[in-house]
Amino acid sequence: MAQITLVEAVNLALARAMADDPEVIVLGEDVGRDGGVFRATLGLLEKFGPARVLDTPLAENLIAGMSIGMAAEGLKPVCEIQFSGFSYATIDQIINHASRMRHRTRGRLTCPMVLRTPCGAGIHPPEHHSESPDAMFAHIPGIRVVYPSSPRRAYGLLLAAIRDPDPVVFLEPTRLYRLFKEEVIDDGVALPLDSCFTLREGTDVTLVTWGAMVYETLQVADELSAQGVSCEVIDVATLKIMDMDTILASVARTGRCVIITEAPRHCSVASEIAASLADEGLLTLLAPVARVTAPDIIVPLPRLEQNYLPGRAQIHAAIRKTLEFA
Amino acid sequence: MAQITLVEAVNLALARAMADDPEVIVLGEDVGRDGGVFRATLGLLEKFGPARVLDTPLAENLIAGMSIGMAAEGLKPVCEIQFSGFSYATIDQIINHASRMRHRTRGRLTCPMVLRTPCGAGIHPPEHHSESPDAMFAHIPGIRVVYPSSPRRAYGLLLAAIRDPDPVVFLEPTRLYRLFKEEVIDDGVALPLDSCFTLREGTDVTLVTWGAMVYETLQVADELSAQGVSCEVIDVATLKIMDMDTILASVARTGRCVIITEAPRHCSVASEIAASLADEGLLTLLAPVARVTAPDIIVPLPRLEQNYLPGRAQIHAAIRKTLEFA
Amino acid sequence: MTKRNFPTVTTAATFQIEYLRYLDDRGRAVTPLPEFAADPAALLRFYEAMVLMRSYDAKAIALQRTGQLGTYASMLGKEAVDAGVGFAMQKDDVFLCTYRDNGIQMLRGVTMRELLLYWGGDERGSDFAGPRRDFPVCITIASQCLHAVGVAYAIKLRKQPRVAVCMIGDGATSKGDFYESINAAAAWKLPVVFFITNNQWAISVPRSTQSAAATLAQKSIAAGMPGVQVDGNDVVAVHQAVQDALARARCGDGPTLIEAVTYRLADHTTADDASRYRPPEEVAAAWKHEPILRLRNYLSEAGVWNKSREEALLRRCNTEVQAAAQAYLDTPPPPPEQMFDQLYAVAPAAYAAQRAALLENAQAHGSDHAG
Amino acid sequence: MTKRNFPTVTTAATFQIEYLRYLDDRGRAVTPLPEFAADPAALLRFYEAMVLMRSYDAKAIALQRTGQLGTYASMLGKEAVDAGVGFAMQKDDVFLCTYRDNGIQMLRGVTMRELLLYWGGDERGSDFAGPRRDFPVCITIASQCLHAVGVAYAIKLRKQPRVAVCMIGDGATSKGDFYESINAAAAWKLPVVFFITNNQWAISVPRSTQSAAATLAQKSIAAGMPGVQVDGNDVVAVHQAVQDALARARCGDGPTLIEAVTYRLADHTTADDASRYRPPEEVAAAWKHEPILRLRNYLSEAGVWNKSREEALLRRCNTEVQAAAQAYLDTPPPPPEQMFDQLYAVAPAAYAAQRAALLENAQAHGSDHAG
Ligand SMILES: Cc1ncc(C[n+]2csc(CCOP(=O)(O)OP(=O)(O)O)c2C)c(N)n1
Ligand SMILES: Cc1ncc(C[n+]2csc(CCOP(=O)(O)OP(=O)(O)O)c2C)c(N)n1
Ligand SMILES: [Mg+2]
Ligand SMILES: [Mg+2]
Repeated sequence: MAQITLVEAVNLALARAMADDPEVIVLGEDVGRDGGVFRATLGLLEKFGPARVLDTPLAENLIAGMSIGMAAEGLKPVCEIQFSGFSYATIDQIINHASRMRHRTRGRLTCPMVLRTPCGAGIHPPEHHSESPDAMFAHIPGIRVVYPSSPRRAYGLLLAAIRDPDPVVFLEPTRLYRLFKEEVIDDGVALPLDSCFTLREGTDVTLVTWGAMVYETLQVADELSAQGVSCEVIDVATLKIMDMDTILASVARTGRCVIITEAPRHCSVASEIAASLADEGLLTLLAPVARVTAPDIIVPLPRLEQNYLPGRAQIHAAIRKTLEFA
Repeated sequence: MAQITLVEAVNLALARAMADDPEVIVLGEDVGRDGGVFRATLGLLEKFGPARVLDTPLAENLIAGMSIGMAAEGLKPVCEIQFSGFSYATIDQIINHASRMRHRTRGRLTCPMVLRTPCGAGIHPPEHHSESPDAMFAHIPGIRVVYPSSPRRAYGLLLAAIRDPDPVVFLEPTRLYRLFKEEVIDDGVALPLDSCFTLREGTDVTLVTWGAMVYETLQVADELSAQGVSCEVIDVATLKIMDMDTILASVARTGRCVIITEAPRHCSVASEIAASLADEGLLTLLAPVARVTAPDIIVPLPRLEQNYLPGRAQIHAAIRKTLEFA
Repeated sequence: MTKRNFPTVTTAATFQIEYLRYLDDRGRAVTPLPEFAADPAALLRFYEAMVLMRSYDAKAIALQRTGQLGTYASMLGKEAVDAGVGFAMQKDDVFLCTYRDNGIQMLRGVTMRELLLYWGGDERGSDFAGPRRDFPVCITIASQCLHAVGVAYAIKLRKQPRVAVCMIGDGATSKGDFYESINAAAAWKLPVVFFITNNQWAISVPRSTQSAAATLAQKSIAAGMPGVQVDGNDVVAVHQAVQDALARARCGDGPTLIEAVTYRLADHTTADDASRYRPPEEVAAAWKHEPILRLRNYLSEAGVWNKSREEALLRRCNTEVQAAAQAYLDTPPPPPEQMFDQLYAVAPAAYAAQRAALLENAQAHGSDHAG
Repeated sequence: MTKRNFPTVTTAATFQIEYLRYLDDRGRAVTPLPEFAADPAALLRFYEAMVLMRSYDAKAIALQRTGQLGTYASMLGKEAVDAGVGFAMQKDDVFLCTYRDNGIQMLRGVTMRELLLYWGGDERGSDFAGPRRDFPVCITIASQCLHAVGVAYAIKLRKQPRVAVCMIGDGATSKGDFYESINAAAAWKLPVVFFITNNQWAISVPRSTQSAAATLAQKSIAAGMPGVQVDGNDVVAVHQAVQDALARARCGDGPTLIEAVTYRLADHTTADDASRYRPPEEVAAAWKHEPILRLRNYLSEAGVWNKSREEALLRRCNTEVQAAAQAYLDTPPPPPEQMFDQLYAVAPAAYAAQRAALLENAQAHGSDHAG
């Protein structure tokens, strides 16, 4: 029962899925000998051989498209897109084919694939390495979008994603890859998709978040708890198909909600949650629904990165404002 | 002063922009001799020659990417993507390059391009010809997304988009291309971007919509007016950068809001508007914010299309429910 | 590329693209026919299939013109491609097609009723009973090439003697998907055949606008795979090239690119009017090369075909096609709930309300939007 | 492709890819040098530039290792490419580069301070003062090829005597963007040169995994454009090939594809550890072909170079590089408001609140997120 990082948990889940099911194939750029630029696929080539762990030519559209072909033939491809800034080139295949293979053939052909990609800002990398495309993927009908925020959830949700008979985009918070460790039991037990995780119960305000921002949100909840403020913290985890019921039920109890994401605000997943609250949760709201998001601008290069990403101060400020609302 | 259709208005604006400015270039598949599959570029080849009206090889990624190159050299490319279902292949170039050329070079190079594409369902076409990618584009920082809903607005907004020094994605409602005519004066006068158009003033409920659904929304407003219900109808028109002030001001007066879009609901532009109301407009709301949208499913082939697209009945029902809310 | 002629300029590689043809425009063998066609009677099934395709095609257009079918893409003029490919494939090969390859689908066991259902706007047309692992018609140009790579990879991984066959048009050769696919397929030596139906037009855009390449077959050189150009109106050449390519693929020798040169005798689709952009003389000239007359001439000359057999065939085709059309027209529309129930393996609880609202509205109002 | 040998198989097209090299590994001319290099002294500026590049490269890595620079991609081993290309281009040509082409950027007038600013995570590094129409470094592999097509189209439309030069790596040749671009550029006969630096590796993926093509230069055949392979460690060959291609482009003869065969002597970037995936012997062997020693040997042999000149050069380079590094380090960070103010031509009123909030927070708290 080891303490491992999030990226190690991803690696563990991949190894477990490949050992359990010979149809699981890992493919992508540098996933073989190199073990992936983040080492998420470390050791898989050695364990499962080059036919099941394949370095592809450098082409994201190819990686997504050939995964669809593999999946239609009954394999379970788990492809890696090296950084989410390069995942935009897969959207065409995901929306025009992966998402609708089952629907357009009335279930004759299906698409049990997983597209994994590191996601989000905060690691001071070059351009295009800090993108947050979660809302763009979450808008696509017919797929699932999963975004774990801890080693344990990464392990359990990735297993669930791989076993799911439909396509899943699996976003991994780069910033959390090695930020902290957690005990993960390699028991092959998946966690449920389409479900929020309530990480902390509270009565004063509901904090809704996912991905790397879960980290700061929990910190803030801790800090506020010392000041006597009781925060409920919900990790959305599956951004599509979203478990809005848990969020609505929480806000029905607390009456206040702050949604935290590091993606740009306009048409974001945060907007979706706030919109549902404005409809189905309106009567329970005691204060405006606050969104703490990145601004609607381009992720800057590292020298300004710290000014771009929302941090604890913004979360604190939003909670304070929400709580002070009479 | 002719009565013309929306697609004729697009054509008129293109001809006017090309006549006014020799840097304006039209490119795309079948835009030359054929005049575009919807005839939006009819006659331009004859008037402006093959160097400025160019049929490209069949490659949407190329069309978007080369437009960026042209724009960086100071041309004003207006490219056509034949159907918005093929525009997904341009997202990579739009988000990774068009949107940030100015920002990443601190204004040294810019990207004054327009990407036009017919959009939306309702014309009983083959697969992939009925897509509504408005939310995906609207999420992208650094660009504008414009979606006219009448011949006059198509003319004025397209001129504005072409003259704008930054990239604009210009979505054209296929279903309205020839549905009705309007008087359009070819005076070269642009309409303002980043502004809603209040098409009808009213006091009981604010109906917010854009694109083809403006048509049904206005019809419903007419019908309800006969029943003594006064609807304010707002055409958002520019989905990014959005004029939320006009919407907030309207809802501040009516207290009720129904948002109507034909795109799938999850993380849609409708969600963005509802989210802003849940924050900045909460105190003015007398009823939950209703979204009338397509469901979160794949656009079906024509035989079920009529069951997919939201229509007047759904708008009526949503308004009724909103008004009945006490 | 240089005009100088230094001895330093050595040759790194040389390449050659071959052209294959057996029957000329008038149906005369310009060379001994290959083994499969040594007996002229062996070509009768090709001929009959091609005539049936043309009947089906005419009926589909008629249905569209009378408002009983959606937009339809005619295969007029490419029947030799369809018969040549269709008869070469094995049942458990995997076929990935465009909207213009209905003829091959027919030979693979997709019924004409199913094809018409698809064109009639019903997804169930892609849930065909015959070749269950074949892909549905691909509308987004060239994107199926990538799927073919994945299919072929799965086949190779499982060491099966199957081959993926992927059809595209001349226009499709401009798209990155195509190049990424042939490049990857050759790098992995996958069992796949890429088949370009070069019908000279991509809607209104002529072949010359797509590429400066002298042949489309030579695009194979970029991938390091064999490529060949064939007369696409000569069913013998098409069939031979595909047989060769399939054999290569099946014995582990990897992919092949075939370019078949033919002509789109019809409008692009029923939504198109080709007279807007191409001269009638060009079309008239192209009719002289069309594949069916050519084969009929050969068979008649060989003594295995005559007028009465022709008439009987046409009657048979007509009956079959009419029956399929009627069966199509008699098919009730799909239940609207399939839009939800076939989206995911298990219909998500989170969408129950959306589903209920859609069904209720479908019953109460049906369509009331304009257009 | 067929094993049979029917007379029907005629040849549709033949192609040839040439290989260019003047100086061998030891710097001996294997053939008379071309005109520009007839006088050995003419090669001195190439040599000096290459040595400066290597100094700059070493400094950048040192800065990164000491936490004073972000992730950096070394150009070690490709100095002949950079000098060969950089000296061939005209000032008003347009350069579209990858992250590994800093050497060419230097020759085009981008200062080392600006380059370091970019690698240091500051967009102002791409607002360089020299070649104002050159593109910023392109990170998303091969996507700049499409921009080069657009740039070249604009140049051709305006009938200017300029050329776009687009650099890519061997890995980039697998991406659709590359093929779409060369195909379109040839179809329109555009003034553009595509230059592949084949350094054998794309991070950990070897050239052989990218493609079964015997050469990368032959990918030009798919587009119907001339292609040539050169010894990428021989600055004379690189320069000659680029000069030829530029001349062709400038006089309206269209695009060229050049493949320069070299080797990535360093890790992929400072974030990479190449010893994980490639054997030290391979790297050691590659050092025997490296471009700088080869050229020094030639120049020494020709009597235009010696030890004291070498030492003086190294001193000069060191001074220049140190000064540039200091100027970089002395540059205060960009004002945060540029994130908003440089997003659109006019900062949108709708974002005023977001902008104010960001600036307020930047002042009050700075970074307080983890990682
Ligand atoms: C990606 C994409 N872009 C554009 C279209 C619209 N479109 C449909 S068919 C066609 C031309 C295809 O030409 P070609 O590949 O030669 O096939 P053909 O129709 O001649 O059989 C175009 C542009 C499409 N279906 N998909
Ligand atoms: C579209 C895209 N995919 C993936 C990456 C990540 N990546 C950066 S460099 C690189 C390898 C590039 O290899 P090559 O083209 O040979 O250039 P080299 O680094 O060898 O100069 C990869 C995969 C990227 N930057 N862009
Ligand atoms: Mg064609
Ligand atoms: Mg390389």
